[in-house]
Amino acid sequence: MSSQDTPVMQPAGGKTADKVFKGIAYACGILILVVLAAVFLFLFFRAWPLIGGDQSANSATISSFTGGKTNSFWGYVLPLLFGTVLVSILALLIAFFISIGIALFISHYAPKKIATGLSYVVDLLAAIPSVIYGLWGGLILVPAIYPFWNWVATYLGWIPLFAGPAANPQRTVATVAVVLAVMVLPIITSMSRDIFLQTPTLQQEAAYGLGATKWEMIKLAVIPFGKSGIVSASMLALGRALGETMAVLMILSPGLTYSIKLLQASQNQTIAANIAAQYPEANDLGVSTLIGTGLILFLITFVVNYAARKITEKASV
Amino acid sequence: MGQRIDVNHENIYYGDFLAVEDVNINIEPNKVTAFIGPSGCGKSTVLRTLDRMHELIPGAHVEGEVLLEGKNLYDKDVDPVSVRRDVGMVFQRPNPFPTMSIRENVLAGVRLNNKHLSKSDADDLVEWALRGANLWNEVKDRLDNPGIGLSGGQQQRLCIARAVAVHPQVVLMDEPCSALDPISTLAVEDLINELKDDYTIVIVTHNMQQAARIADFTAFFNLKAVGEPGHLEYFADTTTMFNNPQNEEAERYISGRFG
Amino acid sequence: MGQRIDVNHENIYYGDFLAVEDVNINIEPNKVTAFIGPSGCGKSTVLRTLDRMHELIPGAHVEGEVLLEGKNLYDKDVDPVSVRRDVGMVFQRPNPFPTMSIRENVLAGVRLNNKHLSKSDADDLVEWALRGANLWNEVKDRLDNPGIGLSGGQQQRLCIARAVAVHPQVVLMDEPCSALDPISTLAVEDLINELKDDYTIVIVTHNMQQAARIADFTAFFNLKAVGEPGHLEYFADTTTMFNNPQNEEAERYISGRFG
Amino acid sequence: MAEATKKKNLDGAPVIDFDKFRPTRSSENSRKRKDLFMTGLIGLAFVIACIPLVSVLWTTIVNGLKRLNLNFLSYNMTGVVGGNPTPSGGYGGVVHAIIGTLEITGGAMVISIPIGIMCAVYLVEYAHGGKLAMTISLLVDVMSGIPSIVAGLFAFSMFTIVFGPGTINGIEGSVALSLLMLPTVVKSCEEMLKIVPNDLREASLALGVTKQRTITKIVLRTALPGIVSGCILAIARVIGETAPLLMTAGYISSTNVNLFSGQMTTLPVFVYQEYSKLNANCPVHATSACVPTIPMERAWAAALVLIIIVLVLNLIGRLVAKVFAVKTER
Amino acid sequence: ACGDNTASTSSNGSSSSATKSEPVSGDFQGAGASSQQAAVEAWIAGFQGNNPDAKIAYNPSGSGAGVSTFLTGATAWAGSDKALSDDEVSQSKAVCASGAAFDVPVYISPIAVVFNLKGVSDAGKHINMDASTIAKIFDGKITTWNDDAIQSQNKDLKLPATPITVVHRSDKSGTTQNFVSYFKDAAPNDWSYDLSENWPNSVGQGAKGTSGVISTVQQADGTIGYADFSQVGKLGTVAVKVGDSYNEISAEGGSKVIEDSKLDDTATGENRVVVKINHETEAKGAYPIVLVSYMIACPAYKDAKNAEFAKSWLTYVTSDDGQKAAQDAASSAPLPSSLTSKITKSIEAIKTK
Ligand SMILES: Nc1ncnc2c1ncn2[C@@H]1O[C@H](COP(=O)(O)OP(=O)(O)OP(=O)(O)O)[C@@H](O)[C@H]1O
Ligand SMILES: Nc1ncnc2c1ncn2[C@@H]1O[C@H](COP(=O)(O)OP(=O)(O)OP(=O)(O)O)[C@@H](O)[C@H]1O
Ligand SMILES: [Mg+2]
Ligand SMILES: [Mg+2]
Ligand SMILES: O=P([O-])([O-])[O-]
Repeated sequence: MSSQDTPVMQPAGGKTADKVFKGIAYACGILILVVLAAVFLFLFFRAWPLIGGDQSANSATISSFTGGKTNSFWGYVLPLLFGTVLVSILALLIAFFISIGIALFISHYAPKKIATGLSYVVDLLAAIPSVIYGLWGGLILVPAIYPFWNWVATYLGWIPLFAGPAANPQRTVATVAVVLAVMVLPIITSMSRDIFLQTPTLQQEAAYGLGATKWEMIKLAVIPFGKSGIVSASMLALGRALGETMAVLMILSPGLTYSIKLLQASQNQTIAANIAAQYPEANDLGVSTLIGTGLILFLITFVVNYAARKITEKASV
Repeated sequence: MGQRIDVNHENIYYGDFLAVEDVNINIEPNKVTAFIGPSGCGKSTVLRTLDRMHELIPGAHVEGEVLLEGKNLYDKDVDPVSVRRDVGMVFQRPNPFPTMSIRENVLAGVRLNNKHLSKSDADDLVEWALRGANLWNEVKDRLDNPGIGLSGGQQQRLCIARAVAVHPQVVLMDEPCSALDPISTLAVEDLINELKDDYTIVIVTHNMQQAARIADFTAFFNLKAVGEPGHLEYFADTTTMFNNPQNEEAERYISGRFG
Repeated sequence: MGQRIDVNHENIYYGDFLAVEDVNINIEPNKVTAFIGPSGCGKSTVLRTLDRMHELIPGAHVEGEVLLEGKNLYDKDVDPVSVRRDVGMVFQRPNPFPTMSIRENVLAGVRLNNKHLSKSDADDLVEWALRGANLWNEVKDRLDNPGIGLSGGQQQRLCIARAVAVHPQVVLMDEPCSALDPISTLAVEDLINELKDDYTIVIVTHNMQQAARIADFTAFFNLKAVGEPGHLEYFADTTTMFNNPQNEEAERYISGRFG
Repeated sequence: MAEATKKKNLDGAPVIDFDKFRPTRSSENSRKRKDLFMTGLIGLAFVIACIPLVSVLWTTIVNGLKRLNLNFLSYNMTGVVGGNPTPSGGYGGVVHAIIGTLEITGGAMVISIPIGIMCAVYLVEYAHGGKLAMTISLLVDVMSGIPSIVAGLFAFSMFTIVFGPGTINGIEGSVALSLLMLPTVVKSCEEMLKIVPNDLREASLALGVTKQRTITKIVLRTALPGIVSGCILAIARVIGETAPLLMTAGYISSTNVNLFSGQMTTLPVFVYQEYSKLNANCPVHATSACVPTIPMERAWAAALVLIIIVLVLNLIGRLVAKVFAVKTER
Repeated sequence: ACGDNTASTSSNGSSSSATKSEPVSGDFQGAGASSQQAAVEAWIAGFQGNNPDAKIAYNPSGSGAGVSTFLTGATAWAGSDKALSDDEVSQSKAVCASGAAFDVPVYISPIAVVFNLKGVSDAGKHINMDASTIAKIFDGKITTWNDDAIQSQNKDLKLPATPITVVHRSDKSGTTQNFVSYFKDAAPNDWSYDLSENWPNSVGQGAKGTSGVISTVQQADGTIGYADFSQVGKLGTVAVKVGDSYNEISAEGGSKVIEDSKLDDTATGENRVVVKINHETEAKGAYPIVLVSYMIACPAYKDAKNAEFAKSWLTYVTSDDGQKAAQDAASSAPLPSSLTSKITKSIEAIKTK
């Protein structure tokens, strides 16, 4: 065919489109920064009366929130923070090993057909709304789990965490942690499953080729490969647990202490559930106070995620 | 028709790292020029500066001149996108677009540039390119099947067809056969031999027999030590290079040959 | 010392697909046996049945016998884990464990059985294996660097060191040099030559010159057509295979050689 | 064979007594036991997890099926008084909540998916790990941990500050949800773009195709199935949000199709409100058609509808992903 | 709109004597107390019977949120479990066309003290208690069911030694405030806490919303809590000591207390009808623990339509028809006749045109 003697390097079309597209991409990248700043600023703005407003009115508001137990903002928010972290960490602890187990089960143990089905179920479960977990936790799990926790309190009560007597009904931190664990389990499972499935066959065969058993292969090839993925999955899970509202609201009997008695009622409360519980009846200043606690929650999740991300970065280098 | 390339005093960097130093080479039109040399000496790097693919790597840049028919590719007013249209490239691993059929793969270069082709023009172009790539007979009945479904050798020829379909003047190939089995390799080598009537061809290869078989000129790159920049050690026509090299390093490298 | 392997009437399946049919072959101890043949004929597949790696692919299974010094690997009472310890394997692409240091890579296999290796035992073993793999001098000063930081050829030799460190009787290699440059290839070939004093070696290669250079026996696999099962077409000592093959297909394949 | 004489490799190598490393029976057994034990443990993890998961689904299905019928799906809650049946013979329904859910999540998608995809494009295709990009991708990670209630407070604060106090409408809910979706979309798109082999970009660029067209026609096209399923996961994450919508979108018993004005009910909010009602009153003179437990029954039925919507979305997503599945090598 | 259940005009249309005015039409919004929700639903249905073109939405977002929203002018009226504060009254001047907002009681509902005790509540029996006993229980001073203080008031019951689990609201709630205000008045010595919508101590367990309290009480033996009368279901209820007798919970009992109560003269502002519940009433058959919930409206609106609507709406709600509808839907107590004239006067004061 003819070689049409095109002039060398005539300018190509599409340069403007190229520039515009690049500009949009950049703008969207920057937008992330803007949005985060906006979240902070709007919350801060609404919470401003806490700092810049009439302090005696603030004290009165907080005192009305706590039934007079405290009238300082920190006295109010710190126990909430403690409760939030306590519940989330417990949930993560419960969910972590089970999730990794299921992920391995799906990726390396179950026959392919079953594994596909299981993955699908797990993905679906990740999407079950928290309000449904709240219903289920409050109405089904609470009465069902009492005998178990009662047993724990009876025989393991010497561990301060399990100090009895177990509250009946079990609207306690322990039960909430179980529900939250169920809620975050699909997150960790599906993310680590995806990572495990991506483990290079070459690595796995290298391990098998040395005479490793299946579990040894997993330790040699799969886990090291998936480590940073697992950390970031757990981080996401922790984030979700920290901010979970409805399930906690609908199950937990709250309290404002620094107690770690997991099996007793009215010990701790989480920030998110507290906001949801107080918001409907709050007046303007009350809303500011709650938004103030929300700002703290925001900063905390920010710090946790930031730290976790740094850990992941270090691990993956 | 192929065009000539002249490289003058070219230094190639990855960020601050000088990967290849002071390359001077004249690549003749409508000939096959092979680049050989030990691993890491910069063959691929030099090749990729010939169609400005090199600068796609963040931080990478080039000093010196690369003249395509006398016009410096690295002049300010030159659009790299159009350079790449004039200088096609085929890669080590066959890389047809997985979302596209065989036919669409061949047309990709034209279509993606938003050129509208009539159905009959497109059909003609597909047939012409696939015939040119020695693939027409094998695939003519399944042009609408995905390109990824072909065998490795067929995929590589499909990539060559895709490259020639945009009518380049020069075709660069970076170890096009290293992922192929011997039979497919033969097919691709035959094809290269035929292509040089229409194009200037530059090919990187690890396989000296391959260079000996298909190249008109051979450039031997070398590097003093790992971490040092690579350089063009010796450039000659292929017969001289393999039978009577006037360069000790080249001789040593070639006589250490095997395979 | 190496052990012999006898394969009798082996059929190999991927699910319902019969990939390789009726293989009978006797692999001599302390010799290098090369598998050659066109792509897809089942070389890798057969190789992987020799240490029961094949069955790791879901649905894959084997019929027939593979006798290691007379003992059928596929007997009910045989634990595939211990088979794989006695029969080591080296893969096409080097695959050191990315999170481990060079040292830990070498020890990975041994650690499985010896949780508490004394430091001196471990040091000795690492040195022995790395020397055996011709790598000691290059890496002895940086045993604690990650194995993944080595060059391709070094990585492949590291994998060989890792395989021999568990002291297998047989070492299987699936195109161990195909991802390597010529110089690294030479180093690995030298190494194979030395290893056969201690091990029985089976190697798959695309490169007939390589087979000719290093193998004592060569098995030529073939396949009638794509989709048909592959089979062992011809098995002979290497000299016969390359100089005077008594099999037409083998002759055609080998004389179509190049490279 | 006299080893040392022949092998140059092993000159100077320590002599190893390999018998020392031979596996002993006990070590073999303990390895086998450990393997078995771990297999058991992993299986057990699975069984343990199944109990609550099955229980949740089972409870919802059994309780939900009782009131899930066409009437429930085609009426809203206007004119529903106590436990009494409506003129149509039903006990109210969720059509308004389904519409609200679809519109509000739709709004969130429209906001966050284009931004998310373009942000991922920026991170993967343009930024090349520069400082700004590192910061952005870090902040995206951080953002994915924003609690939903904070997102609700944010949207509430923003709308009340910008559009005046008391503003409550569907789009406000969409904004809250899009804040939650955005990081998920960015992250999954980023992953998907990253696994598009660089070969393909180079192949396209080498054909003289501009970067923009390479990205839209090759990279995004190749990553499409992954992006679609990523976006579906993101939707699934937000479609069940309750708390932020209570603050931002409000609650109404009639159908509101205008996303930009007036309150909107979504399914999760509906579930929660019905749960809050718990029982309806049946006056002494009421007929047997009056059902005092109707609010809880509606709550479960709506929960089931919600789960079904999520399921169908998932199915659609998977189907799309399958139909357009792109096989890239290895 | 789409999916509406067409209101049944027949049920409430029979006696439309009270409202002869022109039917109102348009979209109207209200928000506030969740306690009123069931009643409001019934009122909306009834009101639409006479005003088929009026579209009314009520968001049970909570009293606080309802009042805040009302004070921004976004809603035509607010429902609230407590009367406006002075502050709120003055803020409302900015929203109302003239004058300040006022509140009228619309919904009176007895608060039940519910319990779950094997052998007692499941046998359908009541337990008698006086204010001080209830206060002590809810303050954690009495911890078992067979405590003398309880047993002595229930001679005919054999009470078990089951420990008492108190269940209270965990969210801010008007129910809580009304409940504890009963202690403050009737057993001041046994209840030292400030009046608040939040539960003041950490005795027992908290649960979200009335529904949470009820389901918690149902879940275990030995629980006791408080909840709106309409939600009692099969749980046992405490008969409260009034004068010398123990009165079971009933709607009429609730009305009687209000009848026997005075207006709160500390509530400043025109047209306001704020009840100061007389928890120490000795009226025969009275049940002293009640929640009084208000509707808040402006005397004059910037939007004439809203004014027309508010007047007509409040008139209907406080009419006999309206109160009857609420009784059916939420088993509330009817407004006592002692209040109706004041309420009517306040509503009449809304300026239309
Ligand atoms: N993306 C990159 N970033 C930084 N350095 C690079 C990059 N690619 C190549 N180099 C370096 O540039 C030098 C030349 O590499 P190049 O790939 O051109 O060698 P080559 O001759 O093609 O080798 P091979 O035969 O293995 O393909 C090497 O030192 C290499 O490490
Ligand atoms: N995992 C697998 N599942 C199904 N079929 C497979 C699988 N691996 C290989 N096959 C099929 O088995 C046959 C033999 O393949 P094998 O990889 O053993 O050939 P080979 O001779 O090693 O080829 P090559 O030289 O390309 O490595 C081929 O038809 C191949 O398609
Ligand atoms: Mg190269
Ligand atoms: Mg193979
Ligand atoms: O109506 P409540 O304030 O008790 O929720």
